[in-house]
Order: sequence, then C-alpha cells, then structure tokens
Amino acid sequence: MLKISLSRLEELFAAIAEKQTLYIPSDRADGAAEFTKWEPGKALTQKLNTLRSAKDFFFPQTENIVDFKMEGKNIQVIDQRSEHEDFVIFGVRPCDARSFTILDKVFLSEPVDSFYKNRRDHGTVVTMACSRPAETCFCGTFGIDATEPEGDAACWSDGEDLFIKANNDKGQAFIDSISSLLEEGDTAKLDQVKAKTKEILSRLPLANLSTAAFGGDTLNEHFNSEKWAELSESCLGCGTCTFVCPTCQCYDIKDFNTGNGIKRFRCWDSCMYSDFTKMAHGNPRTSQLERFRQRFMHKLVYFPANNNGEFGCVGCGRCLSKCPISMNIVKVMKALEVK
Amino acid sequence: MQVNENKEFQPLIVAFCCNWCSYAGADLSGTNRLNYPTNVKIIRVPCSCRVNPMFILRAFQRGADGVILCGCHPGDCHYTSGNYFTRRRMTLLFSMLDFLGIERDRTRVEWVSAAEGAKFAATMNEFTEAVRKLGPNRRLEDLRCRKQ
Amino acid sequence: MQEAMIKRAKELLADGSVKRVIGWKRGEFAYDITPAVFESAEELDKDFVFDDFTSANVSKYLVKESKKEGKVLVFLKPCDTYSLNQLTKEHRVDRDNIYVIGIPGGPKLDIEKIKAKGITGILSVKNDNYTLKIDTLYGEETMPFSEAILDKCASCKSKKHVTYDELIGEDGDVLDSDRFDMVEKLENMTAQERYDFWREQLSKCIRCNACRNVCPACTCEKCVFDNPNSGVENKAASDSFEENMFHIIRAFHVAGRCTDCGECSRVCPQNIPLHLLNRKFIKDINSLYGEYQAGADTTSRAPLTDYTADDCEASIVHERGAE
Amino acid sequence: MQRIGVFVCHCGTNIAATVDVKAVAEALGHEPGVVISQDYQYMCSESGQNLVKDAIKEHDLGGVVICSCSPRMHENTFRKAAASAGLNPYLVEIANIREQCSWIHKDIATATEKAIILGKAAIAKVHLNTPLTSMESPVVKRALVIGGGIAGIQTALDIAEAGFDVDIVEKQPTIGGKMAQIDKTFPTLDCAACILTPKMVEASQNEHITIHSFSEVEDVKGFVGNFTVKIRKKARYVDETKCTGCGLCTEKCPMKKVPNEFNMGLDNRSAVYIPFAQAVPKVATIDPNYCMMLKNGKCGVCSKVCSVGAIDYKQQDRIIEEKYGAIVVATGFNPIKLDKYDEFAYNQCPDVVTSLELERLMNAAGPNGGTLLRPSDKTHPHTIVFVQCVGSRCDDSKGKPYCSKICCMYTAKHAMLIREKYPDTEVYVFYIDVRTPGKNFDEFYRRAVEQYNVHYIKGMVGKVTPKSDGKIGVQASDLLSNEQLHIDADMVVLAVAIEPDKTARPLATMLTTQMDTNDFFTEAHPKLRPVESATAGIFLSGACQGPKDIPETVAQGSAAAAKAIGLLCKNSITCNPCTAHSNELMCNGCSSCEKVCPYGAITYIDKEFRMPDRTTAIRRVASVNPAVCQGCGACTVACPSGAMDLSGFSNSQIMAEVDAICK
Amino acid sequence: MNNDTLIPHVGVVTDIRIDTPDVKTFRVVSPEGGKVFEHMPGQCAMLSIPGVGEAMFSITSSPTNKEFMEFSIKKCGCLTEWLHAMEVGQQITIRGPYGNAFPVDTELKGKDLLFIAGGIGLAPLRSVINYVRDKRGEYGDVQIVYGSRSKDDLVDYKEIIDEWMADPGVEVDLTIDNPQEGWDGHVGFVPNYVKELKPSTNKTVLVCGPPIMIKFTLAGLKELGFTETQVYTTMELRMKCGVGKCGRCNIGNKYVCKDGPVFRFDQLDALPDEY
Repeated sequence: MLKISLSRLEELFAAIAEKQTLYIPSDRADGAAEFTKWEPGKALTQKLNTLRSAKDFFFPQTENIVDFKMEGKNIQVIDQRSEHEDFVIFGVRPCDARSFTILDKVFLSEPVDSFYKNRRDHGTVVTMACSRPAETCFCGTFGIDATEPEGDAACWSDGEDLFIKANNDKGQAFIDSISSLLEEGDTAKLDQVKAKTKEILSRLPLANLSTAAFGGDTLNEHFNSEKWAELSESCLGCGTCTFVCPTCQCYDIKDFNTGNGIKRFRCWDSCMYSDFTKMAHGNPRTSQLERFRQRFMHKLVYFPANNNGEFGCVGCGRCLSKCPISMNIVKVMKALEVK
Repeated sequence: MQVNENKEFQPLIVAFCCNWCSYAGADLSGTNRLNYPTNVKIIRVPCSCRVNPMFILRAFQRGADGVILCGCHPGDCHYTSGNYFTRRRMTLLFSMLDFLGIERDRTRVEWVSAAEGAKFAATMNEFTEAVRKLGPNRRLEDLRCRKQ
Repeated sequence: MQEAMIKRAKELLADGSVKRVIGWKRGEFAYDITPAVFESAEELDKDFVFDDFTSANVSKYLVKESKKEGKVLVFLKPCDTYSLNQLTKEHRVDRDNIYVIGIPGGPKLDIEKIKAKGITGILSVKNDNYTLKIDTLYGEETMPFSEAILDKCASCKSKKHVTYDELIGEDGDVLDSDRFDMVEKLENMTAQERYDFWREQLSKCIRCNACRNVCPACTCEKCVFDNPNSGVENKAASDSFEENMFHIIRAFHVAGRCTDCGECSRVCPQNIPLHLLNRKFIKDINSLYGEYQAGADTTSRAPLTDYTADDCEASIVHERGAE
Repeated sequence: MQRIGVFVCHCGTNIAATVDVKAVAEALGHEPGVVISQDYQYMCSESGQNLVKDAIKEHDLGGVVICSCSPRMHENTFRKAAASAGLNPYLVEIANIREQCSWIHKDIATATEKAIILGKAAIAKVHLNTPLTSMESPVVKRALVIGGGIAGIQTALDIAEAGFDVDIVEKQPTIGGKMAQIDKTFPTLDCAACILTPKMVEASQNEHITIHSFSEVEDVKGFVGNFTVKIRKKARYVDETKCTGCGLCTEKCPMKKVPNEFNMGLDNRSAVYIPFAQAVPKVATIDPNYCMMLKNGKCGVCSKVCSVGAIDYKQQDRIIEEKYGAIVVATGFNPIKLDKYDEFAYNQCPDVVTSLELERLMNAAGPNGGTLLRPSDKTHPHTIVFVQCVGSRCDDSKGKPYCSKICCMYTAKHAMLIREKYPDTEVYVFYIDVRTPGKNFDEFYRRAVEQYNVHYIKGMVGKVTPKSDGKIGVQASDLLSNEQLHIDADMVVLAVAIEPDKTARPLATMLTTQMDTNDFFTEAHPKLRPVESATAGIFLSGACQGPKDIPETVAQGSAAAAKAIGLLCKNSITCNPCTAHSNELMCNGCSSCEKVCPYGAITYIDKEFRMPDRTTAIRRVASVNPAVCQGCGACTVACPSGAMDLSGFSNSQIMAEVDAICK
Repeated sequence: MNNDTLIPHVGVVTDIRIDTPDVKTFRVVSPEGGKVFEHMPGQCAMLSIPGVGEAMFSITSSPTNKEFMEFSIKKCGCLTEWLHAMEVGQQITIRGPYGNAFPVDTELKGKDLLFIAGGIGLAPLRSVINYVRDKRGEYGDVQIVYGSRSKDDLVDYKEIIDEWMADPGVEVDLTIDNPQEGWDGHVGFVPNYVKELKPSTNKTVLVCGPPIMIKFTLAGLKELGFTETQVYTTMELRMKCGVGKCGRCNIGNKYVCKDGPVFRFDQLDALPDEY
C-alpha cells in the first residue's frame, strides 16, 4: 500500500492545499477538535473525533437558496448558485464517512438537491481508520468497520507511517495528485494495529448493541410502545443531539428581509423542537413524547423502511456525550428491544 | 460652486424619543431652528421605557451606526417611573454591549425635557460627531443588510 | 448518601406524602446520568443514583411536574434551591405541591475534563480519597479529583439551601467565591480584545438551544426566538450578528433572574462560557444597585423591575476605566 | 397589505422651502401598498383635510400617512378627518417633516432624502397599524379634594355649587390651612379671618360637601372617572358627632404645656384642644403625645367634664373607602426649616422670627393679643430688620432654587402695618429684588416705601448675632451704596422660602402624578393646561403646584373646580386605546409586568386553557385593565416572553420603523 | 447548474375570484403567459410571497386546462391573509408540482366515481372532477356530493350550477349544514347526506374535507358496504420542502408531500395514528 511517513504530514497537507482547499480536524483553543481549513503549521488532532460532525461540508447549518427582489407587484428571482470550489476533507472517521452515504440517500434521491450535490461533487472525502475507539462508540452496530473506512480514499496510521488507499475514482485521482510524495510500504505493522483495534472494538461496552429489534417492519410495534413516555420525560427539547448528529438532515426554509431584498435560506432544524411541525391550523406533534419518538423512529424504523434496511445512525457516539441530560439512541434501543 | 463634495463618513443615527419630553424637545429645537445633522432619524415612542433592547439591536443589525435613547428627566416621567426602568435596563444593556467589545460610544441615553430644544440639538450634534469618529458599525452589523 | 435518599424517598412514597420523586437515573456508563421521575420503590432501587456525576439541576422539571396531581418529591442541591425559589417567585411552580429534600451540593465532576486529559474508553470512575481511579479500555488511569471538578462547582457561591422541607446532611453557608474573576479579567481587556474573545466563543454556537432549554429561568410558554411575530425569531445564526443577538437577548431576559446555577455552560456542546454573560449582569447589578442574589428569597423585587430615584446613569458605562 | 394614501404638506414654505415636497410625494408613491401619494399647500386646512377624506373614500384606503408638522400638532386633526371619512382614526400616522426635518436642516437634497426616509418609516408603521376603538368608562359623580386650605375650600365650594358631591380630606383637625394663620392680606389689608371663616362655614354647611378633618389619604386605586380612595380617619379620641365644641374640656385639661402649632409654637395649648375659635369642624381633639390619660392611663378629666360624653379614649383610626370621579390636590405649602441657616441665629435667638410667626405675633388672636412684642422679653421692638429671600432663589443645596413669590408682598404688608401701628419703629428691609407684579401690588409696595418710609436696602444680610444687651446685631451690605451696614435690631423677621407640604411626594406616588425636583406637582402643560396634572382626572389647586398668593390660589382653586366639573358632567369618558394587552397563550404569569406598571393596571387571573397537546391546564395569566392602562409600555419590555404588547406602538410597528429608517 | 426544485418560478395572478367570505380563487400564469408547469389532478404547488411565507396548496384547476392554473385558498394564517389582500397583476412565486396525484390514469380509469367534499375540501377534487368531465368517455358515472356550512360557503358555486349541474353525465348533490333563506336544497351534514343518498357500492370514492367530516363519511361508507380500498383522500400537513427531505410532513415513513397527499384508506390504516 502507498504510504508517507507521519513526520511528513505537513508536507502532504501543503501539497494537497496547493491544489484545493484542505480541511483537517485540529484542536481549537478550548481543546475540542473541529474541522478547519488547513494552513501551514496546523496539526492533525490526536482526538478520536471532531466535536461537530463533518456534515456541514455538504449540508451547512445555514445556506442561501435564492434571493428575491420585490418591486411593486413584481418579483425577481435571483439564483445565487455557483459551482463550488474543489476541496478535500481529510481525516474523516469511518462513522462520519458512512453518514455521507446516508445523507446521499436523502439529498441525491429524486429530485436531487443541487446545493448538496454541488458540494458533494466538489468534495473529496479522505477517511482515517480508528485505532483508539471510545466507550461511546458503537459504529459496529450499524455494520461499520472502524478499521476499514469508506470514503473516496482511506488512510491508516501504524504509528510511524500514514497508509493511503483509494476507494473509488475520485479517491484515485486524489492519490494521483499527491503520488510524488507517496511510496509503496509494508503493511505488516499496520495489520497488527488493525487487529489490536478490532480486539478493542469487540470489548467496547456497546459492542453487543444490536439492531435486530428494529427496521421497517417494526413500525407499529415500536410506535405504540409504552416506553416512550419514560424515555422522553426528561428530554429538554433542545437540538443538541440533532445538531451534533452526522445523519440528521431535517431543515427549515426561511426568508430574511434585508431591507433591500429577501434572502431565502435553509437552515438545520430539529424534529425535537416544539414548533417543528406547527402550521397555521394545528400541530400534529404537540408533545415532547411525539417529537422524541419521531427522532428515534426515523433513525431506527422509518429510514430503514424507505432505504432497504439501512439505519439512520452511524454510532459515532456524539449524542451520547453531548446530550445535556444524557438521553440517547443507545438508551432508547436498549429500552425498546426488551419486549 | 460645487455642491458639498465632502466624502466624510455619514453615520446613521436612530434616536428613540419619548412622546412627552424628548420628542417635544426635538420639536422645540425645530421650532427654534436649531440645526442638527440629517443623520439623526427619530422614532417616537410613548415613553423611553417602551424601548426594548431588541429594538436597539435591530437598529444596529439593519445598519444604524449609533442609537440614542431620549426620555424625560428622571423624576419627570409622564408615567411617573418609566424612565427609571429605562435607566436600569439601558445601563445594563450598554454595559453588556461594552463587555462584548462593542464600541461604547455607539449607544447613549440622554434626558431631554420638552423645554430643552437646545439641549436636544446639542446632544444630537455631539452624538453624531462621536459616532462619526468611530466609523461604520462593523461589530454589531448584519452583513446581509449591508448596503451595496 | 444515595442509600439515605432512596430510603427517605421510599418512606414518603409509601406513606402517600408524595406521588413522584424527581432524582437522577444511572446510565450506560459511569457518568451519563439522566434526570428522571420515579414512581415506585422498585424504580428507585433499580435506577436511582446520587454520586459525583449527578450535577444536573432538576428544578426546572418542577414547572411541569408540580402542576400534576399529587405532591412531588425533589432532591435539590444548594444551588438548585435558588432556582426553585426563583421559579416560585415567578409563579412558575406550585411550591405547595413540592416536597423539597435538601441534599449536599458538589463539587461534582465534569467528564469532559477527564476526557480532555486524553483519557478515553472510560469504563468506570472511582473517587479514592480525592484521587480519581479511572478504569478504561486502555488500562487504568488516575487524576486528582480537583482537576476534574465542574466549572460551576469550582466557583460555588453557596452551600446553603435557601428553601427545603427537610435536609439530609448538613446545611452550609453562602461562600465567598471568586466567580467574578473571569468577568473582571475580560473587563480589563481592551474592547478589541473583548470583541475578539467573544467572537471566537460565540461563533462556535450551533444554536442547539441547549442553554436555553436547560436554563431554569427560561421557562417562557413561548420563547421569543421561536415566535415568528417577535421580530427576533431565528433558528440558526445566518450571520455573526445573529450569534451575538441570541446570546445578548437571552442574557438580558434572565438578567436579575439568573441564579448563576451554571447549567448553560455545563450543557453547551461547544464549550462556550455562557455563564460569563450572566455573571457580567450579576456583577453589574451587585455593584450598581446593591448586592442581589436571584432566588435567595421569594419576595424581593428583581433589579430590573425596581429602581431608585438616584440610580446611576447609563453613562457610567462610558465613564468606566479601560476602553 | 394595506392600501395606503400619502399626503405631503408644504406648510406654506415652512416645509417646501427646504424639502422638495414633490420629490417626497413621488418617492413615497413607489412604496409597497401606496396607492395615492400627493402634496398640498396646507394639509391641515379644511381643503387639505378634504383631500384626505376624499382619497380615503375614492381609493378605499386602509391607512393614511401625512408628512407634515409634528404629530403633537395635528395628529388629532387628521385622525378626526379620517374618522369622518370612515377610516379608523388610528390608521393614520404622521411623518414629522417640519419640526424634525425642514426646520432644522438647510440643504435641500439631504433634507428631502431624510423626509423620504421619515415618510417610509411612517408607511412601514401604518402597514401594521390596527384599527383601535376607544373604550368608554363611566364617571363616578363625586370629587375628592385633598387639603382643606383656601385652595381646597374654594375648589370644593365651586364643585358643590355645580351640584356634585365633594369630599375634603384635611390632615389637621380643622380646615382653613395657612390662610387661617394669616393676620391681614395684601394689597387690601383686610382681615384674613374675616374673609376665610365664612367660606369655612359655608363649606361645612353645604349639603354636597363632606369634610374629613384629621384624615389622610391612605391609598388611591383606579383611574379617571373611577378612583377608589382609602381615607384614614385618624383617632381624635373625641366623638365628632357628639362634641358640641363648647371648649370646657380644653379649659379643664390639666396638661397645658403643649406648644400651640396654630400660633407657631409661640404659646401653649392644652392636650385636648380646638386649634382656634373658628375651627371647622369645631370639635375637640386629644393630642395623644401629651394626654396623660392616653399616655399612662391617669387623668380622665375631659371625659368627666364633657356633658355629652364625646370623649372616647378607646377610639381607633378608621379607614373608609370612597369612590370618586375626580381628585383635586390642594396640599399647600410650608415654610422651610431653618436648621441650615445658622447665620440668621434663628435657633439661638427667640427674637429672630419667621414671617408666619410675625403674622401670629401681630394677630389679635395670637399669643400677645395683637400687640407686637418681642418673644424674648415681651417689649416693644423699635428696630426691625426684614431679611428677604431666606432660602429662596438659592443656588446652593441649603435652599430652594425658585422664588417663593409671596415674600416681597407680605413683607411690604408687615412693614407697612408695623409703621402704621408703631410709627416709632424703624423698619429695614434687605432685598435682592423686589418683585411686585400683580394688580395693585406695586402701588402697595411704593406706599410702603414712600408713604411709610420703610427702609428698603438692596443687599443681603450676612450675619445676625444676638448681643448680650438683648439687641440683635445685623451685618449687611448695601449693594447700591456699596457699604457695609451694622444695625442693632430688636427683631429680625426672616422671609422664609416656602416649599410643598411633605405629604405631597407620597401622595404623588399614590396618584401617579408627576412632580418636579422641588416636589411641586407638575401641570399637564405649563401654559395650556395649568390646573390639570398629566394623569387624567387629577387636578391641581393652589400652592401644591407652585408658590402662589391668595388671589392666585383662589383663582386656581376655581379653575381646578371648573376642570373637575367638566369631567363630572360627563356620564362616561373615552379612554386612550393605545394600551397594553397580554397574549394569554404566551404569558408566563411571572408578575414582571405588574411590578413595573405605575398604574396597577395589571392583575393576574387563573384561567383554563386548552394546551397544544390537547390537554387542559389552569394557567396564571396577566390581564390588563384598558381603562387604567395609560400606555407607557414599561410592561412590554419587562415581559420576557413578549406576551405583552402595546397597541399603537407594537413591537412589530416600532421594528418596522427601525427597518425602514435603516434601509 | 440544473434547476433546483427549491428555487421557485414567478407566477402572475391574472384573476381573483371571491368564492366565499373566506375563500378566494386565484388564477396564476407564468409572466410569459401560459402555465408555469404541468401537473396531474391532486398534485400541489408551493406558493409564496417572499418575506411573508411559503405554503403548499392543491392545484384546483384541471390539467386539461392549458392556459392557467387555479388555486382556491381559504384565509387561515399569515400567508393566506397576504394572498387574499393581493390584487390582479401581483406576482408570487410558485414551485412544484409536488406529491402524487389521484390515480386518474390507472385505478380510477373506467370507474364510476363518487366525489364527496366538505367546505374548502372541494378544491383538490375540483381538479379531478373537471379532468374527468373533460375526458368523459374514459370514466363511468360521476356523482358529486358537496356540502358546506351555508350556501355562501359553497366554493365554486357558479361553476357547480352553470357547468357541473348542466353536464348530463354528472349528478350533483348539494347540502348545507343549517337551513337558510333562499336555499331549497338539502340541509344536513355531508356524512348523513351520503348515507341518505345510498350510492351504489361499485363506485370509487374520492373524499376531502375537514378531518371530522372524513371520519364520519368513511364510517358511513363502510356502513353502506364500501371497503377502504375503494376510498381515496388527500391530506395536508406542515410542509417546507415539498420533496420529502426537510423531515416534517411524515406519517410513519410516508412523506405527505412526496408519497402523498393522495392516499387510499387502506394505505393510511397501515400508518401510525399521527394525524
């Protein structure tokens, strides 16, 4: 496999950044990792994962859709779209890489969302295999192998070298663009690292979490479960889980009057919010129970029902560590799977 | 003769004036033909205590460079106590804006009675100059609203 | 302590004095504790927990729970009792329908501080004489208890319960805390430095509303930020202005009502020190209008609904030292 | 989207000279919703108003914007015009392009630009205006007069004359006030008692007048036309209904060492007393601070001697509650305390007296039976020095910044009376200015100088020093001859500044009326509404509004009465519809709004609601009494959820103005 | 870049008809003339006044109308109030078509059709009715049962009288809730009227109206011997995107904006009871 010494990462990043914008996960002032634009001197984080997911790259929290100019009775529609610049996201973890596949199913299905597609077409995802999973990790539950990441190209580290492999043409093109820095390397040590990681993965506290009790055909059973009341009773109805989640993609479309025209933008929304489904004459989901249920039913039942059994969760564990009251999909699954 | 070709920065000043004292004071400065800059645009409110901090933020968002709030002198409020509440609210709000690093001189409270037309004009002249010196509001503006 | 609490809760459930108990429920790991309502002795025995991680302020749940039929028992730490008092004062809870057992306060632990040490794969956390013994997937780790204390506990303002129906353990005193140190440090910076500081912090905001939804002072039936007619409704910051606006207005709305419980900063997924905004207001109120502790009582007038004829003028802000 | 008409006024050249009104009309015509935009010479003229009325009908307007002078000037004019054309008057907004634009700016281009922006703001606002309807509120046909001095008495008599019931609340045991203490009145020198006491009797006998003497206002709730007032009837330990005023008790009372406040403490009275012979009501009052029976239970003489059994040692304060349609404040004045004026030796020397004390010293019913004697040794004074402006027109914190107005005239009166009665007495008057505007006032003063040879000296008295020989050394400067003067006087009379009664400030709070920094009540307009307070239904009579002499006081008393009668004549009054209202669905019931409401207009009710999750809940919500609310808006900002809003100045309206201005 | 469904077209309101005190019908064409886009009966479009709001409305004109689209809109919120305040010539934005349609070319083909509508519920059905009338030969009998609160609240009254009733192949049965002067037709609620009319059970039913009416009508139809597979309805939920992505209008795993709004009752029965 092709490799480059970890000591030459800066060189590698410089080479990538020369051709297109490069984003890497790095540590910010408060210690948390986040994807930032690489500049000379910016180092790759040692943290397992970024605090926010990588979905922003393709589905940013807010984005302008279209502008309007109003003049008397007339409306002018101004399409502000333009081709996105090429960019590389380096160091995406296997869970987040899978989230793009899930988002693709939503945004690239007909009618295709051009905003998402524009970014997706111009972005190259370079993933990074995990070697130190945390207790909150449960990607295995959703069939993700943390040692064999998806993405356009995948990377591994054996502590000395960074190994890289293309998963598709886009990945290959990426590797070709930096091939001068790469050399063929022996993967013996890497295989040991992978084996060790696999062993740890098998010992994770959530390693046995199973999706067996869920899926499209369990709709009525789970929808009518009595457990939702207890599970949802302390939910604050905030959007933390939604906004740190790499697969949540609910959005709102809003207009902003700048005084000189209207900007129509879309922004992340959360099905946990009390006014998510509110309309002029009523609200079909008035209680937090219904909204809470919607979020988990969507991930565990509705999504697989509509997508050949694929679940809407990648087990990244962000909601586990970020929920203000520590309620999360794992607790929900464990409660619901008990008949 | 050339029309004023002065390219100096023209700040936008929003002045909230209470109906009973300061708005009347502003009228008086008009009656007495006391000049102050056209930069100042007055919004009439029943009492200074009607001014919600949201209005002040809104003005900055939409492109105001300075916001001044005028009311009756403490003790003279038409509604007895309104301006006392205003005073506390605005003191705390301005202190918070200062804490966030927003320039202090962009905000002001001034008590102007119905008889103080001269004070009104002087205050507006002074405030406009102070804001002009600061330059455009960049720390609390909404880029979407910036005029092209 | 946990045993004593469970025992007392069971007694009160058994004799019918209360119908429900609000406490904390253990989670999957050592630290992921969820506030919960318990309705039976079995539930209490199974899941009730009170330990170094039970930091959540459960007083806000009383807004809903105290209006249900039957009395509710709640375990409140000293800081939480301030929140309850404030809610009582604002008629947001039915105090007569609440039975408060005061329990000792923190310091509680912050799992993020443990993780920040690079400790991961955490399986258990034990407090061994103020040294934390942490069992992880990657072997055992230790760290001093003092280094993992939640920020809000590190600057604890009071160990005194300001309202309770009974106490388990001793009551403490109001403390001299250094909680305004950071505010002061910021005040002493230049405006540009302060601006840069807050821009960096507030630009992290993802508008998840966790701070608002956890805040015991934010119990509005309809928040202005959710109300399309309020003029400030907004769901996500589309511009840095909106990041500022949300936090300014939120801080202003709780000014004089915020008890400084610290939950906003604790729950912020982006580690924004939101409590500094509230503390700035508290500090200003204390210095300009006299010491005031929201929630210390249920009768005093809040600083923003009060005045004196000789209050300072707003220009005091301009006259203050450092620019 | 409203259909809006815009009308731009030239105001002759007042606006048109600096603002290009045609350009303004043209620019505003392009604003959203504007269906007609025109300019006119004088919008406020009848033909201008007709223009508006016709346009409303012709274009089916839902909103009107007038760009003209200040709304304080003609808002009502245009509202009425709109109403007569069938448009709700509150759908009219004024853009002030005269006082706040054309009159203050010189450059036509920028002034025009500003006028357009102001017009746009008004258009933005009017889009969000809602039709408002004024509420009618009934008027209680009864008035309350607070204070029973000459101002209060005059007001009460005039109101009663019109056939309305009126109550007088007087904190002293008798009505009469300061005028009862005065000896003679200027400029006619007739006896004060002779003209006052018949009025007092008239008041007591008028079937429409109820006098609550020895009473104080405890609490005022409500609003114009409908005040509810709690009056504390202080215990006088004498049953008013039984006491005949025979005075036997006052004679027999063994406790006779009580300083007599009616005579300014210059002599004593008994513990049970009637303030003066003509007191109304003529009823005895027991002073609990001195009565031995009340203090330590030993005595009871008055009870024994009272043939009608009117003495009641167990009497308690009583609170009565009455409803009134109008309230007249007539709380009067007092001389200021002289504690801070050591230079005049007032506290050291009994022969340094205030002018009011001099009135008592010269009064036939006074301590000396009308003979002017020095308080110290009861000898005739031969040299008397009057010091003017003691505490008046002060720029330091000791005194008052204002002129007390009456001192010049009463000093001339005193000087003249003394010179007339005791021609051997030399009278010096030290003054800063002598102010004598008023009918026959200057003639009066000139008589004192020319006919009675009173020595008027322009200058200030620097120091007054009591001497061992009983004389009083007066050090002064004569500013005209620029020399220092030393006069050995027998008496010094200080023309002390007057100030509002101390009870006025708390009363103003109860009444939610404004006061100036000197605690004088502020009139609604200094020229046009001089006897009304800014709070509807509260009127001002006499010196509580500012220093006044008797004729002015009486005139104002009658004027206040006329205003009160005007109100009482109405069966109902129209309320300001720009009031606060609470959106019950958003209200938290937190009480923040109630705490900042100066009118007590907000109450809380427990109300059952259908919640969005299809359950019902009882919630505490605020409710605004629109008849009480004056529309200040304090509550709208105090409300954290934004449930409280103000009609006519709603959050969205003001923000729309902000947006339009900042566009 | 390709068109994005979220980016709307401009439409011009060329005619406004006042149907009832709170319902107006707007005729919309593209600024260049002609229809903004083609649709099938039952499909919806997102109408918007930028800065005010955007909402989904069913297209009430028939696809067979080649000149314009029509929307019958009831005043019930901020946006609809603005729409009602519009004047002819006003531009709005429009995007779509969204959702499925009534299966006019498949399941409904050749069938006897029974339309049951209440109030503004006639709006989505009108598109089908006129479509069927224009392709008369392809369908069996057409019966329309329509009711409203009062005579004044009957939407499209003129068209009903002048065109539908005049159409020999169409039976129209009108009813109003309460007796009213000038009304000599049937009085009573729609579900009861349907039962009284006893339509033959070989008809396929299309029903739309307030939820409570639908509920009782369905019960009545079942009493008459209809099965759920014979009855179609159309739904309305909060919609933002119109393309099944924004996440709000789902009932179970079905998105009303994309998988609906037309559902057969047996399909609805399989979904959780969330509406």
